[in-house]
Amino acid sequence: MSVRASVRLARGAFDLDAELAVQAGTTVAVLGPNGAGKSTLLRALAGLERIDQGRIEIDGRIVDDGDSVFVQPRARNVGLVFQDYALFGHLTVLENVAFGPRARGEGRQRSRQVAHEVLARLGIDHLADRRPSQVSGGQAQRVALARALATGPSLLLMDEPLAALDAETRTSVRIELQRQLAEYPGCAVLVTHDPLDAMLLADRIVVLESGAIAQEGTPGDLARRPATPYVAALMGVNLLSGTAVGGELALDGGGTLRIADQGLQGRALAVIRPEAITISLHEPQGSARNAWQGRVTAVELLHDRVRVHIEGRPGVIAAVTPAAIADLRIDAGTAVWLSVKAVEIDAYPHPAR
Amino acid sequence: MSVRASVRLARGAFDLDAELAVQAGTTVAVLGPNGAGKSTLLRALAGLERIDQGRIEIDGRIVDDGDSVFVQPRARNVGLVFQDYALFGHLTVLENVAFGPRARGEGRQRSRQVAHEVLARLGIDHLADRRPSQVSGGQAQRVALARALATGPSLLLMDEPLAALDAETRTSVRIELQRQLAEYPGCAVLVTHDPLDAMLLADRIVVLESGAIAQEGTPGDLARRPATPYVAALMGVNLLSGTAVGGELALDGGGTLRIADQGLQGRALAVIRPEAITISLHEPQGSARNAWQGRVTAVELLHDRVRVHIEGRPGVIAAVTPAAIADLRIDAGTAVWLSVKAVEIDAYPHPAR
Amino acid sequence: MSRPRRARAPWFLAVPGAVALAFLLIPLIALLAQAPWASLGGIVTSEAARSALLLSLVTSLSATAFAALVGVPLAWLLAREVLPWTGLLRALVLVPLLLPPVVAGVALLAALGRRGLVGQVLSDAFGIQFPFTTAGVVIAEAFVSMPFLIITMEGGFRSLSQRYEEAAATLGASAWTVFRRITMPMVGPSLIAGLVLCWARALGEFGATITFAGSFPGVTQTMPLAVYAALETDRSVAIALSVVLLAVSVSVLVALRGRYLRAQAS
Amino acid sequence: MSRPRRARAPWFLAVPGAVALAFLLIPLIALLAQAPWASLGGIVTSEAARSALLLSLVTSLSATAFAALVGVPLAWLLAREVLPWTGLLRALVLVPLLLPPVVAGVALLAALGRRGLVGQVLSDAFGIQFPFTTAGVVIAEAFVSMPFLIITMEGGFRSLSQRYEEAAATLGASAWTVFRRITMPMVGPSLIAGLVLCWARALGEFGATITFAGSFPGVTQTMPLAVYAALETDRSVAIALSVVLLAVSVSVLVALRGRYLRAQAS
Amino acid sequence: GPTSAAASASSHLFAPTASRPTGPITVSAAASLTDVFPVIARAFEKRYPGTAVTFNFGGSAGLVSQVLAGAPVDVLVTASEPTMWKAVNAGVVNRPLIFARNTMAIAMPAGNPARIASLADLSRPGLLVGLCDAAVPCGAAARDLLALNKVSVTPVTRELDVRALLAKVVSGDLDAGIVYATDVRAVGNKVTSVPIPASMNVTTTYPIATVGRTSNPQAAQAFVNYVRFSLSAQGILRAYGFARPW
Ligand SMILES: Nc1ncnc2c1ncn2[C@@H]1O[C@H](COP(=O)(O)OP(=O)(O)OP(=O)(O)O)[C@@H](O)[C@H]1O
Ligand SMILES: Nc1ncnc2c1ncn2[C@@H]1O[C@H](COP(=O)(O)OP(=O)(O)OP(=O)(O)O)[C@@H](O)[C@H]1O
Ligand SMILES: [Mg+2]
Ligand SMILES: [Mg+2]
Repeated sequence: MSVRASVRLARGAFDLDAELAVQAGTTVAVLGPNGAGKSTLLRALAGLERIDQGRIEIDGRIVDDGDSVFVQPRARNVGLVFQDYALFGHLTVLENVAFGPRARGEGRQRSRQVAHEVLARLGIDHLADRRPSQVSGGQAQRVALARALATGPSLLLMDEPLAALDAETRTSVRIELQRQLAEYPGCAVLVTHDPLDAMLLADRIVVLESGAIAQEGTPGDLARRPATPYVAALMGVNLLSGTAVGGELALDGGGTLRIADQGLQGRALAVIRPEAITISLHEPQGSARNAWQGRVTAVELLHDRVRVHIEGRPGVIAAVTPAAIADLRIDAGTAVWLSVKAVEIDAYPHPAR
Repeated sequence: MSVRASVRLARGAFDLDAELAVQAGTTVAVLGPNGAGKSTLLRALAGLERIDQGRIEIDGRIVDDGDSVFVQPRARNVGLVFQDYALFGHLTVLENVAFGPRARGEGRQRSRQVAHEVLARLGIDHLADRRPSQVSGGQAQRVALARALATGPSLLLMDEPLAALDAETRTSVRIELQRQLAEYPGCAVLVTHDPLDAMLLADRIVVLESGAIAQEGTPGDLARRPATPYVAALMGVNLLSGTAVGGELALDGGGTLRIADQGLQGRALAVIRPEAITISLHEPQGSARNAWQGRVTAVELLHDRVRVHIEGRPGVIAAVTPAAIADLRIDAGTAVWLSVKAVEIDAYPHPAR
Repeated sequence: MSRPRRARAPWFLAVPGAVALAFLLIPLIALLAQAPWASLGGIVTSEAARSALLLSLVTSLSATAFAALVGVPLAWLLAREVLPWTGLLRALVLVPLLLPPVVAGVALLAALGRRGLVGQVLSDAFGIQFPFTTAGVVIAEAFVSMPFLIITMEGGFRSLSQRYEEAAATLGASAWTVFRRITMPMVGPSLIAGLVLCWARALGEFGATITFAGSFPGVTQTMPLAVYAALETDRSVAIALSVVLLAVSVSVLVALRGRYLRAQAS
Repeated sequence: MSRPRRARAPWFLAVPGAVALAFLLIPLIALLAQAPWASLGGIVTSEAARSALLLSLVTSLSATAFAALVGVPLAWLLAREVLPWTGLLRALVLVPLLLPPVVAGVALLAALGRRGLVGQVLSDAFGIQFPFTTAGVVIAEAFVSMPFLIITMEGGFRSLSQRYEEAAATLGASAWTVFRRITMPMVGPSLIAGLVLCWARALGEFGATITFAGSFPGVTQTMPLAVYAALETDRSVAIALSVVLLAVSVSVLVALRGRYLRAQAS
Repeated sequence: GPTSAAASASSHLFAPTASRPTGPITVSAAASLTDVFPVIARAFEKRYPGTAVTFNFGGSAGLVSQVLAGAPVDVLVTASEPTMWKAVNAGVVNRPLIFARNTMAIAMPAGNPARIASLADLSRPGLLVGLCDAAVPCGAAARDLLALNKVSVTPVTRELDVRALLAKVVSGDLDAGIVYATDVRAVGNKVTSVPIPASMNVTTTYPIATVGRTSNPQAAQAFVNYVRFSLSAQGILRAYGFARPW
């Protein structure tokens, strides 16, 4: 069981051109901003959109080649979970889940039995006789998942399965989904806006920006070497671009950084973790090779650390402890000095895409 | 400028009974699970629901006393931001924002001028001529805020103003909102599901559960001494209840903890930070006074730490470094030993509510 | 302490609303005032009235059923813009709504009469004739009332999100299963609204019926035709029959409790 | 490489849909086939035809305007359930839809005739008379067509989320401002749909008009009445007039490009 | 009876007239007069310059209801005496005059495919014959006609409107229908007809009367007199197939 897709299709001015491969038992997360084409890609895999060029292969069978071959959604053996679930409001939870087996030719009794099994596995068998309108958001999400899993699909597609949930429900449903995906033997593709979902649920992340793949890899890959500002923002790190020459990086937005790698030449990117940036009120006297001035634009408290947004050359986000904030009396508008050790700056050649 | 409300109203089986006071220039966040009555409380303040008993006072004027006094919403001088913004789709952004001043009797020119000023303050004056359908989610949120601010309300009410935004937009809009609230001289009440929003945007948090106030205080108060499991879950800490006697806490769910406070007697709660729990594969030999066995049910990666969900007596969530996970090879199903120092357990008398 | 929760209407709505209510209800009251209440029992239980009422119910329900059977699919085709020239077709499909009913009858004769465009073929080849038959009444009623069903159902299909049908398709359902088990149940409110409008129009149909199907007691003389005949001779009988017709239809509407207001799908 | 994006219809919809289309269009074609195309120009430009068409347009538009003025507020009252007995009232308000139009005319005479329930007062006290006047035509048309507007608008008001009105109220708008600047613009699609249905019904109105207002050329003889009169003498003239009526209304419908299908609010 | 009506009308005719009739009048007339009355009106207007006649055509029963309800008409013309009597008895019209009669005819689709030659042929089994309902004047006349000729017919329909009956004859859906002789003439060659000998025919009468509340009694009376007594009006009526009033 595996899925390989190379998809090219146009919708008005929008052009989607992406490749995707998913191994059996693994989950790929497709991450991207609004309108990047995530849903379109998923719909092409499900057979709800036809591709213009390329080929989609599920379990070794070509289901769309952009030309003569096109397998209808009902014959593709995929399961699809919509963002707002699209549960059938006129059927009970059990009937929703039994719909797939029934539609695929199982008997009424057998279908209901399968549905009960899947519901039990997801711990919501007690909801079997309710209507979708009578279950909570988190329960509805599980019902949608149960409905998609009940037909035993080779490919499970999820379009923002957690987006409609509130913060607490989200955590518990995410854990449930994590467990289900771990047990699930087929391929799974998960579309999401939320990097946390992607990191917790997926083995690999594909970042889609305006219809094209911007980066792809494990969460660690993305955090260490983000290829675009979007990816860097998602991963919570500072990404700076510039031109490297002789251990110095002349930044595109102004300013210069000393970097450890003396050999780096030409267009380059540099990543600085917010924790690696030190904030002080006066010019720092320490060994840090880089120091510059800036002004705080916003202060964000995040459980046990504070993210400080600073404009300057370069503008960055620094993370400090709440105690530091209290000591320094930093607030929006405060003029500060920033310093970073050269070894904390990970500079690498600009990926030529 | 201040707001004092004591609200009691029934809607079918649901009963809301809560008090709220907001000082000028401060923001109170109302946090609570679905159906807790957050929106109902906000609607009562706005005058969209009448209260059955109690009294609502805005700027020293009684606007609803549950009896003869009831000031219409239009005469209350409140601004309301809905979760899905409820922007008027047939008006431009400018007309949306100018609607309030115009409705309050300003001239057409003056209203448009005010609207332009507010839009400029929020940095979205360039959107003035667009329709709401032509702006992004984050921009729509700012338009809704601008519309509510344009009439210079004494009381700003926001019902989940960030809930409809995706993760990245949310961060930037939150920062913007933080800035606006800091400048805003009136009282603000913010309803949210998200503890992060509450902590970043509000001076004080009121937790509402099934129509009643469960706890109220600063974010620190709530994190240190959560009164209910819901609050503890929100704050990401473990909350255990039991009966204390002579330095031991007999837990309601089974198991016993040694605590530092020898004098604590009777019904009590105990908070344990996830970071304070040590996980090991074998019985720990250290100085920790508490040690018990459990089984991992789920593992959650959170940027640079891992939250491990463990069932046992008691069941807890522990936070460890990713490195620890790799060393111990912990995964769902692993049997583990847990240990906590007595001094890390903050036990206190059960708040009698 | 329980204040009324009912919204209050501002005067600029209450006043014209009351005018509209009076405008619509006063003629009804005036009509009822003229009804021969003393002899009402005798009139409505007369053989003629009973057979006309029965015929009206049978034909209007048959016309509604026929309209549902073919009109609902047409509404779907229009909603999904499957046909070319959908804009024009949609307007043409409403023509029976705009046509004076007598002209609709003439058009039906021209099409389905014994020497009509299609009627000739049906008559010569199969000996099928519609005028003067109860089937003809059903056709006349269906012709004038089907547009109501179509216009309502097209709106219903349009406002149904296609995601439900897509979800069903990915679950392995055939097009027929999707339509039967998902689409139709989900546009239920629109279907009820359309059926009620369609049935109401069929029940009151007069001009097209008399022109196309004729008037023969027990075969083609429906209630409105009986009312018309009675108007020529005895107004009070006509009014009594109208009151019966109204009582039947109003009770159906009340029993439906507003479900004929097309609610939004889902 | 560009394949057609148009959806394909499964046979179980395409076949009955085609039947419905044929059923509705063939009579129309048969009618057009009988139209006297050669003399059409002369007929439609005749003084009589022009005055009937003008009268039809004036009265149907006036009736629609009146229906909008008072029917829209009534629809609001029904949608917000402000009135007691909303369920019964809503059914009663639809009665003119169910009444055979001739009976509707009788009811109007009973109410507004010179000796009618209200008409007597109007006539004696103010000298106002409606029957047999152009105003009477407007009343007859409004009476039978207003229910279409009401039923459509009630649905529109119901599906409009009240949050928009609440938002406007908190911004300081009076009830009137909210209604005028927020509510009405937002139910625009329903309003258009209701107005079109209402206008279409008023344009084709015959039975109530002839009974209540008579058929006075230039005063109360609208197009359908002229068509009916022409049927007595020269069928082909009647058909020619019907074709004109249809051409006008179909072009209006086509020009509206389906906006009369009630879209969902917002 | 017709004689007394004529006599009383004569007294009007020779009454001294104060001045010439002038101004507009409205005439409510039976639908079967839709063709002929406008022609008579034009002649009347030419004869009395300054007058203007407008019409309100409709079913006789409906016209009477309208007059009873106060319709602003000056002259009422119906297609049967019983309907006119309703108005007379209610005191809303003056004494009526019979100005024309109509006879019955058998109408067949053009070409007479069923080969009907006489009234007796209508009883042939399998024939699709339509009649008007006895509730409307043409149905009452047809009933009398069949009784007079002792022919028994089983119609497939009893139409409420002579137009609807004629439409089905024209379209060929009926093999025959009994209608007014004037109807046959109006639709021209779209139908074939078999005349019924006068001795075996029944006639319906057309009464005309001025409305009591008329605002222009002089012109209304002049119109009534013109229709009943002028040679030109009577000539026009003959041309359209109406029989003499006596
Ligand atoms: N039928 C269509 N015609 C024209 N453009 C379309 C059509 N469908 C989608 N698009 C465009 O395709 C692009 C991708 O849409 P898609 O829904 O796949 O994005 P997405 O990544 O899922 O966004 P979101 O996060 O908002 O769900 C968008 O720019 C959208 O405007
Ligand atoms: N008109 C009503 N009739 C009966 N119950 C109602 C009515 N309106 C609200 N409720 C009930 O009141 C309770 C509180 O609703 P409310 O919308 O205030 O909750 P909330 O805290 O805002 O929830 P959420 O987070 O889902 O927005 C719910 O249990 C709801 O079912
Ligand atoms: Mg999407
Ligand atoms: Mg809420």
